[in-house]
Amino acid sequence: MNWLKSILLPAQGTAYAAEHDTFFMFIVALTAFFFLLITALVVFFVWRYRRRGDSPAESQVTHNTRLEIVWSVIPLILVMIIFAWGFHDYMNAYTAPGDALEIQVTAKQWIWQFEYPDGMRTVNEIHVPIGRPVRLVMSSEDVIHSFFVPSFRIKKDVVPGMYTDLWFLPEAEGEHTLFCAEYCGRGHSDMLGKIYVDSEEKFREWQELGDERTRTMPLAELGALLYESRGCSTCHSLDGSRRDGPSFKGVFGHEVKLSDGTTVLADENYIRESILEPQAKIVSSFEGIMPTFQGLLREREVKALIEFVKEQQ
Amino acid sequence: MADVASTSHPMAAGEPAATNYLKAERGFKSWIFTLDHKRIGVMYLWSVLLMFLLGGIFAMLVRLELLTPGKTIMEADTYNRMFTLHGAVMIFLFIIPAIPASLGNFVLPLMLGAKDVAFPRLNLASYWIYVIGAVFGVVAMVTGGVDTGWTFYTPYSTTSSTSVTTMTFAAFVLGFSSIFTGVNFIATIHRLRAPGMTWFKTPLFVWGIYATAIIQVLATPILGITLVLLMMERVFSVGIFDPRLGGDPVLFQHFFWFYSHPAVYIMILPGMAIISEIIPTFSRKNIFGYRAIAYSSVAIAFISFLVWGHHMFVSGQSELASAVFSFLTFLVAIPSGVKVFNWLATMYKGSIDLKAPMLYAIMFLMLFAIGGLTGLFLGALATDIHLHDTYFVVAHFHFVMVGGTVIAFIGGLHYWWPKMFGRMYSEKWARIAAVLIFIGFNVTFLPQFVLGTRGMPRRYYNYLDQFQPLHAFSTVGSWILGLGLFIVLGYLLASLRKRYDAPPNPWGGTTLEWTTSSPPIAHNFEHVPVVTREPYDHSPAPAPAPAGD
Amino acid sequence: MSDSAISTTEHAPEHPPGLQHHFAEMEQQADSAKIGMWAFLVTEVLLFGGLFVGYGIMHARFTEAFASAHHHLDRVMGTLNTVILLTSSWTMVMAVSSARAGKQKNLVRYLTVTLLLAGAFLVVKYLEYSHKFHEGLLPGRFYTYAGPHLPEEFLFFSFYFMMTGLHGLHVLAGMIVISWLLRRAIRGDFSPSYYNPVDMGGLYWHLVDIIWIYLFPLIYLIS
Amino acid sequence: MAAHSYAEEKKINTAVLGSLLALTALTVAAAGIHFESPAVNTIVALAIASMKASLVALFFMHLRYEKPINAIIFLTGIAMLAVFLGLTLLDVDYRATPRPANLKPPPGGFTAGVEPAKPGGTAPPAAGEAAQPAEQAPPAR
Repeated sequence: MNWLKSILLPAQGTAYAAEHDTFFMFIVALTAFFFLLITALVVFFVWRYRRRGDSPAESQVTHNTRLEIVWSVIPLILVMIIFAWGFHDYMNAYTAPGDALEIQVTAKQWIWQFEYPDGMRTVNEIHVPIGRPVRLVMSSEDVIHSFFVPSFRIKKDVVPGMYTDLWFLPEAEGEHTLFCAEYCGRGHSDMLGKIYVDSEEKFREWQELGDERTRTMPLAELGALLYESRGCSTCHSLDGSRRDGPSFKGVFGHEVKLSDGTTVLADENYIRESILEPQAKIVSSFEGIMPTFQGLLREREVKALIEFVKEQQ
Repeated sequence: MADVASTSHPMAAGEPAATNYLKAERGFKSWIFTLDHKRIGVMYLWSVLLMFLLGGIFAMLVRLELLTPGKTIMEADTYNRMFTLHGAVMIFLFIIPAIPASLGNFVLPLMLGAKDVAFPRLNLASYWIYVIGAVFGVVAMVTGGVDTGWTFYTPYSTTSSTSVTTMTFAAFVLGFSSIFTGVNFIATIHRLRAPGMTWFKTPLFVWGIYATAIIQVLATPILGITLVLLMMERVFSVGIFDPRLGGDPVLFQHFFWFYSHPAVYIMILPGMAIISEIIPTFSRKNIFGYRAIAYSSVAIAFISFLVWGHHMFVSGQSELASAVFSFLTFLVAIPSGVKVFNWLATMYKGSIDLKAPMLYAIMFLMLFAIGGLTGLFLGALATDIHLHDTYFVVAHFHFVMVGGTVIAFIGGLHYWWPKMFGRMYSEKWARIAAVLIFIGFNVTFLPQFVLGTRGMPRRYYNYLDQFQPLHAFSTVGSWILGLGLFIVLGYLLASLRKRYDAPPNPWGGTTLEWTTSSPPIAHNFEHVPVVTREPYDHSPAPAPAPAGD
Repeated sequence: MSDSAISTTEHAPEHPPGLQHHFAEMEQQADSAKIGMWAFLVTEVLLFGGLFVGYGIMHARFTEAFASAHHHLDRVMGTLNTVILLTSSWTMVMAVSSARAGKQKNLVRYLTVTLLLAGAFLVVKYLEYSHKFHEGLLPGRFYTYAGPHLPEEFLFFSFYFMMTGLHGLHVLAGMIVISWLLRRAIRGDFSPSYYNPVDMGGLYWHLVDIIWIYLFPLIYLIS
Repeated sequence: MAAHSYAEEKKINTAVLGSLLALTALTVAAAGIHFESPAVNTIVALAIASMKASLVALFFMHLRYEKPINAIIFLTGIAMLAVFLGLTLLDVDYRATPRPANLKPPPGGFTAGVEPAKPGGTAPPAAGEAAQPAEQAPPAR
């Protein structure tokens, strides 16, 4: 059965995922049995009782109470088993333990923003220590999104105006993909995130210095990575085409007309200010909907983004 | 053979004595102002098939776009409009009116031995309101389309700048068309049965349509008020669904699914009703467990109102409500299972003739079995957490709606085609098309189960590369399915060019509609039939009862 | 379903007026009309029911805002309207009884009084609405009331206008139906053997009254 | 109704109208009394309204004298409404009520004075406790 489980289901990231998969395979077995039973009966009857010439039916029996009771009661018992088992696992999935690492999740049109208890913020990615339960307290700022991590088998809608919570106990180190599962507009399919499960020391190291992969990376390359992972790509294009925000193409070093009519030279300070206080200077014919990245980006990451924008000629 | 007290004088095949309903009146006005349930059924049929074509085009475009991750032929905004319009057109304009309004309108009075439905004018009003709703739908499509998904979830639907209000109004208008059909059929079945036809002597198609009419009458008004509230929210910001104003988006989901889950039973019950007609006729055997199937239909109709919360297990709904809804959802699975087993038992020891309608009935049994059984995954709380809003759900409801209702609709169309248009279709082409449809359907939707379990969310314009092979497989399947459906349309239309060559009873059916000519005369029966036997009594007919008892 | 032997000849001896071709006899037509009407009335009950459920939930959520908002409503006008509708229900059922008893003059008189009462109801409604428009107590984004108010009071007026507005539309539709009945009654279409339309009009009107019976306490009288 | 003559019908209908008006007076009076919780007021009002509605349905709409199918249809409609309200409350009463705690105002939208960041908005259900959420201040943004 494991080969079928590996085909049907993604890798298991948590103990709950294993529990869920056992339940899942139980229903697969049940479904396969009943489907094969029905198909076998249909094929056999069609072949065995095919009409030869103008032959009448062999019997006109119209009901058999015992048989009808059997094929009502047995399915009822089976579905009640499925209900009870499903309810038991559901309570495990949705009742968080007390001592969990609590992370605030805010979903907004097309990016995930996370905030750790110590105030550190990240966008579209989180690092969690292995073996310690994590509890996500989620809310949305605009429409309904849904926090879905297939390898943890967990999903819950992120509803505006309301807090919903979700928890998981990571047990497999590595990278797990986060999807948005509730349709939320143009960027619904781009609203992906990453959950990195690290060992205890790697997690502490990450908390101080940030991702070691990015520390050694040249600034412009890191900027390109951040352009994607921090969600800049959903509003700023690189090819000059207009989206919610102005395109980066050919911006650096040129005059920019602002909404209040004045024009300003797009130098490093302007780019930095636009990242950290976007409402200060808004390009004309655009709305001031860009969120501030103050506290969301380390100093090195801001420099990297500036270098990246500089390269977009 | 229903024992018709005074047998109408024998008619030579193909030469109906009195003029049939198609030739009774001529000209365009005789169609658009007709009160004849048969003509209204035919008008509904062509309109519904046109909408099926339109919805199918949207489906093919969606599948074409998903051939490769990222942009294949359209942008994200266009894709969002395509899958929304595919959903809205297929559900509101095709599958809800399809069987009850076209085949149901045509066949129900014939089966009951009545001259017409209870309220012919209301029947015509229902058709024209459907057309008005369809026009508003097309207007919404042309003025920028809708990108909210056919479910119109707030707050996205209240803040989307696309023409959501027009499409909402179209669905609101279509609701009335559905209510009028439901009201009409309830009154017809209660009061217009032929003398001697007690409730348990009515064919099972009548029971299925009766259960559907109950749901149409009881559920559609809540859709009406939901759409009115949505329009009020968009235009006046009344604040019931908008969280910024104290409203509750999850409350909209309650309002919406209270209609939309019973609506899926409006779709499947007529499909089951047709299968309950086809299998006894082509097994030349009395139906097994008539009362079980009749009671199941009505039981499904009422339990279907208790289960809507299984669409909202992960929506932030309270755990208590989710548990109660999950329990009730499993209760509604039992009557469907009972029906499938009863159909199988009907085929046991029958004399099965694999004509086209029976082919589609067999396909229905297998595909609906998969559709129903995969519902177990989505009804159970724990597995629904993983599978909700993934392609598993897409595959599940396409197996039930296309594999179930559409296949049954095509089967019913073949079964009553000779009765409706007086011509036989080409059996050879019907078999080819059936095989193509079966292969195409499975190739399209079986991979989507695996896509779903592996975690591919639905309504995704751009997806990860690991899902690409299965999507490509599914897209190719959609081409085969499309081809099969076009072939069906082809040979059915071709059959209309032939002269009347269908005998009154081409399949040896035992229900009343086979006792009148094909196509039937304007007021259905020469003499009011008096029913004395069971609806599916295939036992050799006893000596004819003395005339005029 | 009457099992009386149905003469199979096409032309029944005397063909009562108003009997449609596809019915065997008047009782069958009246019965199916009644079933159809009651099915339609159920859809009206559920249409308003949806609004009542929405109102109930929002009321439970913002009890104090709804309580303070409803003081702007005039209980006297509400009670007056209730009395008007109940009386119009009475005149309507008397009209149906008159039609059944063949009392042509009474039928016309009762229908006229029902029509006038319905008009009176709408006039009272108009007065209430103009008072609200004047003070800016309007639904949703049009709520511009200057006086002291809790932030969520506009929700109450959203529901007030939706529920009483939809009910008002139904009263208007009722007036159209009754005036159509009045015209046919004056023309003498109805007789003890054929008074179906009056019966159906009566059922519809009574339902409009039942909806107001629930609407009045829930909106005007909450404490 | 054929059993009753016109005069009898008039007597019955007038009696029904009288009791309807009396019940109206009763419900207006009942609204004046302040029971211990507003819920009781609503229940009393609904009970009186239901009495009036059933009077109208039974006598004015002839449900009492006609074939039971009509009454069955009417009661089924009311039953479905009760199911809709009942199961929806099963969710709404056992879940945190949405508060616009951290919502940015709609673009150029109308907020009706409902300030977005209202302190004391209901916080998430505390860990392990499924039912009524504790009233904690939302975490500092």
